Amino acid sequence: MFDLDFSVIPANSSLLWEGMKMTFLLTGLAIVGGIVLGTFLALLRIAKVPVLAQIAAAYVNFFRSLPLILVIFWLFFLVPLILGRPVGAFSSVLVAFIMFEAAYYSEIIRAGINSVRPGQMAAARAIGLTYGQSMRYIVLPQAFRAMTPILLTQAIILFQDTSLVYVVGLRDFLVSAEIVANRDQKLVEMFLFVAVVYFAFCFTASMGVRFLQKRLAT
Amino acid sequence: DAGDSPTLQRIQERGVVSIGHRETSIPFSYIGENNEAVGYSIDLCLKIVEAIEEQLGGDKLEVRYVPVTGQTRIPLIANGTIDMECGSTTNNLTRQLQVEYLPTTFITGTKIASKVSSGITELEDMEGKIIGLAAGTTNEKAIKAAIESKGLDIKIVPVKDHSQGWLALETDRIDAYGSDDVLLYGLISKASDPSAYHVTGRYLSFDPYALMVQRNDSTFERLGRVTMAGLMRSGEMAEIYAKWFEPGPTKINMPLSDTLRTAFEIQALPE
Amino acid sequence: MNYNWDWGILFRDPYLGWIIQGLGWTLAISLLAWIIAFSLGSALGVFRTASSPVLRAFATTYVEIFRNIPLLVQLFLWYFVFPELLPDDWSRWVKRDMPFPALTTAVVAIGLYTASRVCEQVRSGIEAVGPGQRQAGRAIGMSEVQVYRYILLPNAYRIIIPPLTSEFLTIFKQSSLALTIGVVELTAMTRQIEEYTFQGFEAFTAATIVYSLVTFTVMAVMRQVDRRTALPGTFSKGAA
Amino acid sequence: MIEMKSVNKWYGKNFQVLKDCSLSVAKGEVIVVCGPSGSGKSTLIKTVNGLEPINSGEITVAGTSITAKSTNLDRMRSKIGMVFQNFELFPHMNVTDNIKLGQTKVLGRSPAEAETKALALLDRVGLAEQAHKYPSQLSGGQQQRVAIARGLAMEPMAMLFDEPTSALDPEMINEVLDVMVGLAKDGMTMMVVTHEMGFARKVADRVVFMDHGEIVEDATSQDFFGSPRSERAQEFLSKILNH
Amino acid sequence: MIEMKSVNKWYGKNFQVLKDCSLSVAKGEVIVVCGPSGSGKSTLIKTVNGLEPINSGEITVAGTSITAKSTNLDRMRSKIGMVFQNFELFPHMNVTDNIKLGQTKVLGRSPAEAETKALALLDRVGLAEQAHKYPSQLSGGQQQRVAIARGLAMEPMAMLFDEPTSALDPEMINEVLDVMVGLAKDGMTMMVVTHEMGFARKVADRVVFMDHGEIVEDATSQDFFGSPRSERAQEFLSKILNH
Ligand SMILES: Nc1ncnc2c1ncn2[C@@H]1O[C@H](COP(=O)(O)OP(=O)(O)OP(=O)(O)O)[C@@H](O)[C@H]1O
Ligand SMILES: Nc1ncnc2c1ncn2[C@@H]1O[C@H](COP(=O)(O)OP(=O)(O)OP(=O)(O)O)[C@@H](O)[C@H]1O
Ligand SMILES: [Mg+2]
Ligand SMILES: [Mg+2]
Repeated sequence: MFDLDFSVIPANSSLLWEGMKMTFLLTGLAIVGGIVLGTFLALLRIAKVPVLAQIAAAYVNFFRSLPLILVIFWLFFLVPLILGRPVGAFSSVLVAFIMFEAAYYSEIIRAGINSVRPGQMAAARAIGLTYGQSMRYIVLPQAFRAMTPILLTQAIILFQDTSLVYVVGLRDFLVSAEIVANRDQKLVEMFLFVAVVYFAFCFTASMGVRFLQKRLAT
Repeated sequence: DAGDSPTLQRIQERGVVSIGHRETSIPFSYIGENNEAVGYSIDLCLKIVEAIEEQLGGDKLEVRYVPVTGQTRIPLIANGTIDMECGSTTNNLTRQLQVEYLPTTFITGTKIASKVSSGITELEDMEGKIIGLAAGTTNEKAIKAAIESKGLDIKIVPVKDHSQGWLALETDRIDAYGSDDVLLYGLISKASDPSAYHVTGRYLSFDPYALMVQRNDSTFERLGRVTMAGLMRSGEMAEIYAKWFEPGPTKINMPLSDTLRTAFEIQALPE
Repeated sequence: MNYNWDWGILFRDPYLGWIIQGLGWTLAISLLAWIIAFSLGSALGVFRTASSPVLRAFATTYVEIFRNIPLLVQLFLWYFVFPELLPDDWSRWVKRDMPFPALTTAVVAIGLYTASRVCEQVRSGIEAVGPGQRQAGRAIGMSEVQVYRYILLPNAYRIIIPPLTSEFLTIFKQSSLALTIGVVELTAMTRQIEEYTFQGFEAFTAATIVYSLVTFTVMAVMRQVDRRTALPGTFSKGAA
Repeated sequence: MIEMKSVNKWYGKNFQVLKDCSLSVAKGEVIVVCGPSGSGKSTLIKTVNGLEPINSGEITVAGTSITAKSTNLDRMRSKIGMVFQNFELFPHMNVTDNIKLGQTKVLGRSPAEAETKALALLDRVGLAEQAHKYPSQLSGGQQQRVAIARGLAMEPMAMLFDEPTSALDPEMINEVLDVMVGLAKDGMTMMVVTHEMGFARKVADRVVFMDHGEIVEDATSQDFFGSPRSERAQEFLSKILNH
Repeated sequence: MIEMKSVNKWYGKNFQVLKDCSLSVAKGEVIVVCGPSGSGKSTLIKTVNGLEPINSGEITVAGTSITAKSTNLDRMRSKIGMVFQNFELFPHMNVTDNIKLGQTKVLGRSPAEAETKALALLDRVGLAEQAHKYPSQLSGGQQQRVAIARGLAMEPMAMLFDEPTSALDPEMINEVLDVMVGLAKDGMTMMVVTHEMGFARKVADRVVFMDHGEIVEDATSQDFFGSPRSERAQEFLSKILNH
């Protein structure tokens, strides 16, 4: 058994807190960006815009076929080359997360749009709303409502996935914890701590999801 | 002035020097108590930064620290995100296809660490036992070669990094852990009971550490060499060494070895 | 960019062999973990929808614990912490004598983690089949077990082929985390190539291509499965 | 055959779906249950074979208590056929297999025997030619007739119907009602939730009217459609017969 | 008011849903369309406001072609009300907002003006008190009446109904039919797909019978329910009137 010494946690609280802020910032921005881009991709596919729909489908399948870590890696090295100047790890990682998550979000949103009965679109068109208005006022609000639980579940996955930013040297919560763990040889303590913290956050969120699900069901 | 050096031109343009550092290479390059990069290699790099400032006309340059990993250090040097890598990278010929190395700043070699109680002192004592090696390191290459050439029956367990290797040793998953001796001393110094472990045996390989800079930039490379030679000549090198190793803030105690002293003397080229 | 490209490295000895070997380990982890995830996840999915409150609570607790801790952390805990909680003999066996300790741990850890996600898919599939089917089965006198066996599960699996495919692909991609406890699978192999040769871009390109190829193959196969298993007169959903 | 005594059932704490319902159906009798939407008709009929548990009261079918703990409910259910509003055929099996499943898995008949029986029943409901189709390839009326055959295959003592025609297109209602009329004529004990008053008039021995979980009226078919009856039933009848 | 000339429509290459359908509805006329399931009734009625595009033929409403490319279809649709089988109220908006949406977004009325109109219409369909409820809190019959009010809010030249009562519980059918009868009496031009023959008898000027995508019969209501008519229509009527 181990002699556990949890004093490393308060001793390194500022580093860990910085990491936690990074985790939340990345998760938040990636969710917003991913949903915006994902909705756009989903709409291209639903509306069957010729060629664009196929490009959107190819995009989604491509990104879903890659491990996130490789996407982060590639964008980190390629974005500066494409732009011809360094963009900083944070920006490149954010772009990677948004592009990657958008592929997943677009599938969720597409399913959400499809779950809205076609009659709703017909009814909206029948009172003279344009296709765009019908999407905006009728179909999308319902799709998002139906999809909220799954969108949140995906957000929890994303929250856990942010630790992959270690490949580009960013420090999220998990990476910070590993730095502390390695520096002070306190691996067991830190991993237990990380497990508890993630569990607390994710469990709270998933309770929230369930609460929402119940509310939305009525 | 920057002359024909792309690195210097880049630095001049932005007024920023980017230093690539490791996060847990103790005591060469790691995140210190105040959450900033510190270490022996970092101090050396800061000397080079001073030389760059002088070369470019004396204006103070901003130093930007970019964390790197084993996977990112080469691509980041190649695409110019960092101007030099200040870590604990072994200089070898294959790697010289991708980067240029400045003079050797430290010499270590592969050894094994084990529990004192295990009675292991050399690789040959490990017949039928298990050794842990960090995947992809030069130590792994060296020990595998030694095992093969002697025809030993030793099981190899790959580990992700040194701290996990050490944890595997502490929990008896492995009987010995092989790595650069300096890292092994560092690991022992952090153990809950340092007296229970020892580093033993002969060197199974020699690993000279050096700072890395971009290829095809002889002007900048020369600036680095001149700086390092100057440090060695003036004895400043030994002082910086003492600051980190005799014993350093990380409790490592490794007085300057004769081999390294000789290396400093040889590399202290005259003006 | 100041980089010495050498694509030949990927086809040179021993590196080509490493990539193939790495892919082999990756597939082995994925498939073995999938067997655990699928069977345990299915059982848990049944529990979550069963009439017994005890079974439901058990499955719910399992899901909440396993999916709310990052896999990376779980792997570490299984590998380094779990054996220390066992009696000495067992601990020693788990750490040293059991075949392929790291691989086995990775398979179990990834399998148990993914089971929590498979469980949720199976549950949603069963719920999608609808309460009417359950009642119809009970009404002709079948027991609860028979209703699951002959009616709910065969229909639920058909419905969830696409999301299950995604889960399998997630396992395939997440198997790379096994490298954190020293399993030298595909990603670890490419890193090793990079450490030995410093030809990182080539190595990562190889990994990217191999991962995509496998994924696209699985997607294509599953689309066929989905089509084959689709019931006459209904539409298949198109895998993944 | 079916006896319900003071049956009470709550959903949650505050909502009582069934209020002190008592009812008895003799062997060979056909009972129609009607009433406004949400009045508890489906719940009532599902308590008869234990698909919905009750909170108090007693239900016996052919002398066996449905509510006693010692009763093997699965066994009992196999002796009571049930037909649902939405057919609930098993979508992954063809028509014959739908009818065979209960016979082989519950009654333990051999596949061959079950097949013979299935084909005979399909013939009886006029669907001999659809034996190898899947439910989704049939019209609603055909599906409901298969569902009836599936129930009959278990050789039940009684059949329960929960709005068997309300999910059907108007042209298909009669083909299902015709099968049910045939069953009634053959002496099957039946309890039918339906709004088809033509059917009730033609074959029901008694009509039970429910409202807000109560059995408001339980009368012979003649009496029910004749003059004296409760206000609520009157109002309901006027609504559904008016057009 | 509504003119259809030789309308043809295919789904895919092989399946023709509408076969050379011609029909005209005069201003103020009420037309009932009936026929077996799958005969193309819904498709036919949806072509009138362009919800279903056609392959050949011509459709004009109040002199404006629906099929011409130059027509602003959205504009035209706002002038033709439509009521669906499943109500299709917007579930995320309350009843008033459902009725206001088209008025504000399409007709550009001010929210206050739209609100006044909405409340007036709710009053007309007998639902003044439900103005702030959400669709899911209403019974089917109430929802369908809101849907009618939503259509009327656009002050349409004509109203299309696609089986407006077939998803309703029997007791609620009349409350919807009553509203529709009121509309007809007020002189609204209406095209109604329905199987409610009582309604057809009472208010339809003409009855159109479809089968397999063809308009088999187009007769005055008296003639249709009187003696001479096609065999197919006869058979259909016997099926749906028999019980
Ligand atoms: N599982 C449940 N939980 C809570 N309330 C329920 C549940 N099932 C039914 N109810 C409620 O019980 C009441 C009676 O339901 P039931 O289905 O028996 O009515 P019904 O007379 O069959 O109506 P319908 O004609 O619409 O089928 C309704 O108000 C319904 O909302
Ligand atoms: N989008 C579509 N693609 C292919 N076939 C379709 C489509 N929509 C409808 N059909 C087919 O066209 C035929 C006519 O459909 P329609 O909905 O117009 O019939 P209907 O007379 O309204 O029937 P019901 O009484 O069942 O509503 C049916 O056979 C239907 O299966
Ligand atoms: Mg009911
Ligand atoms: Mg229709």
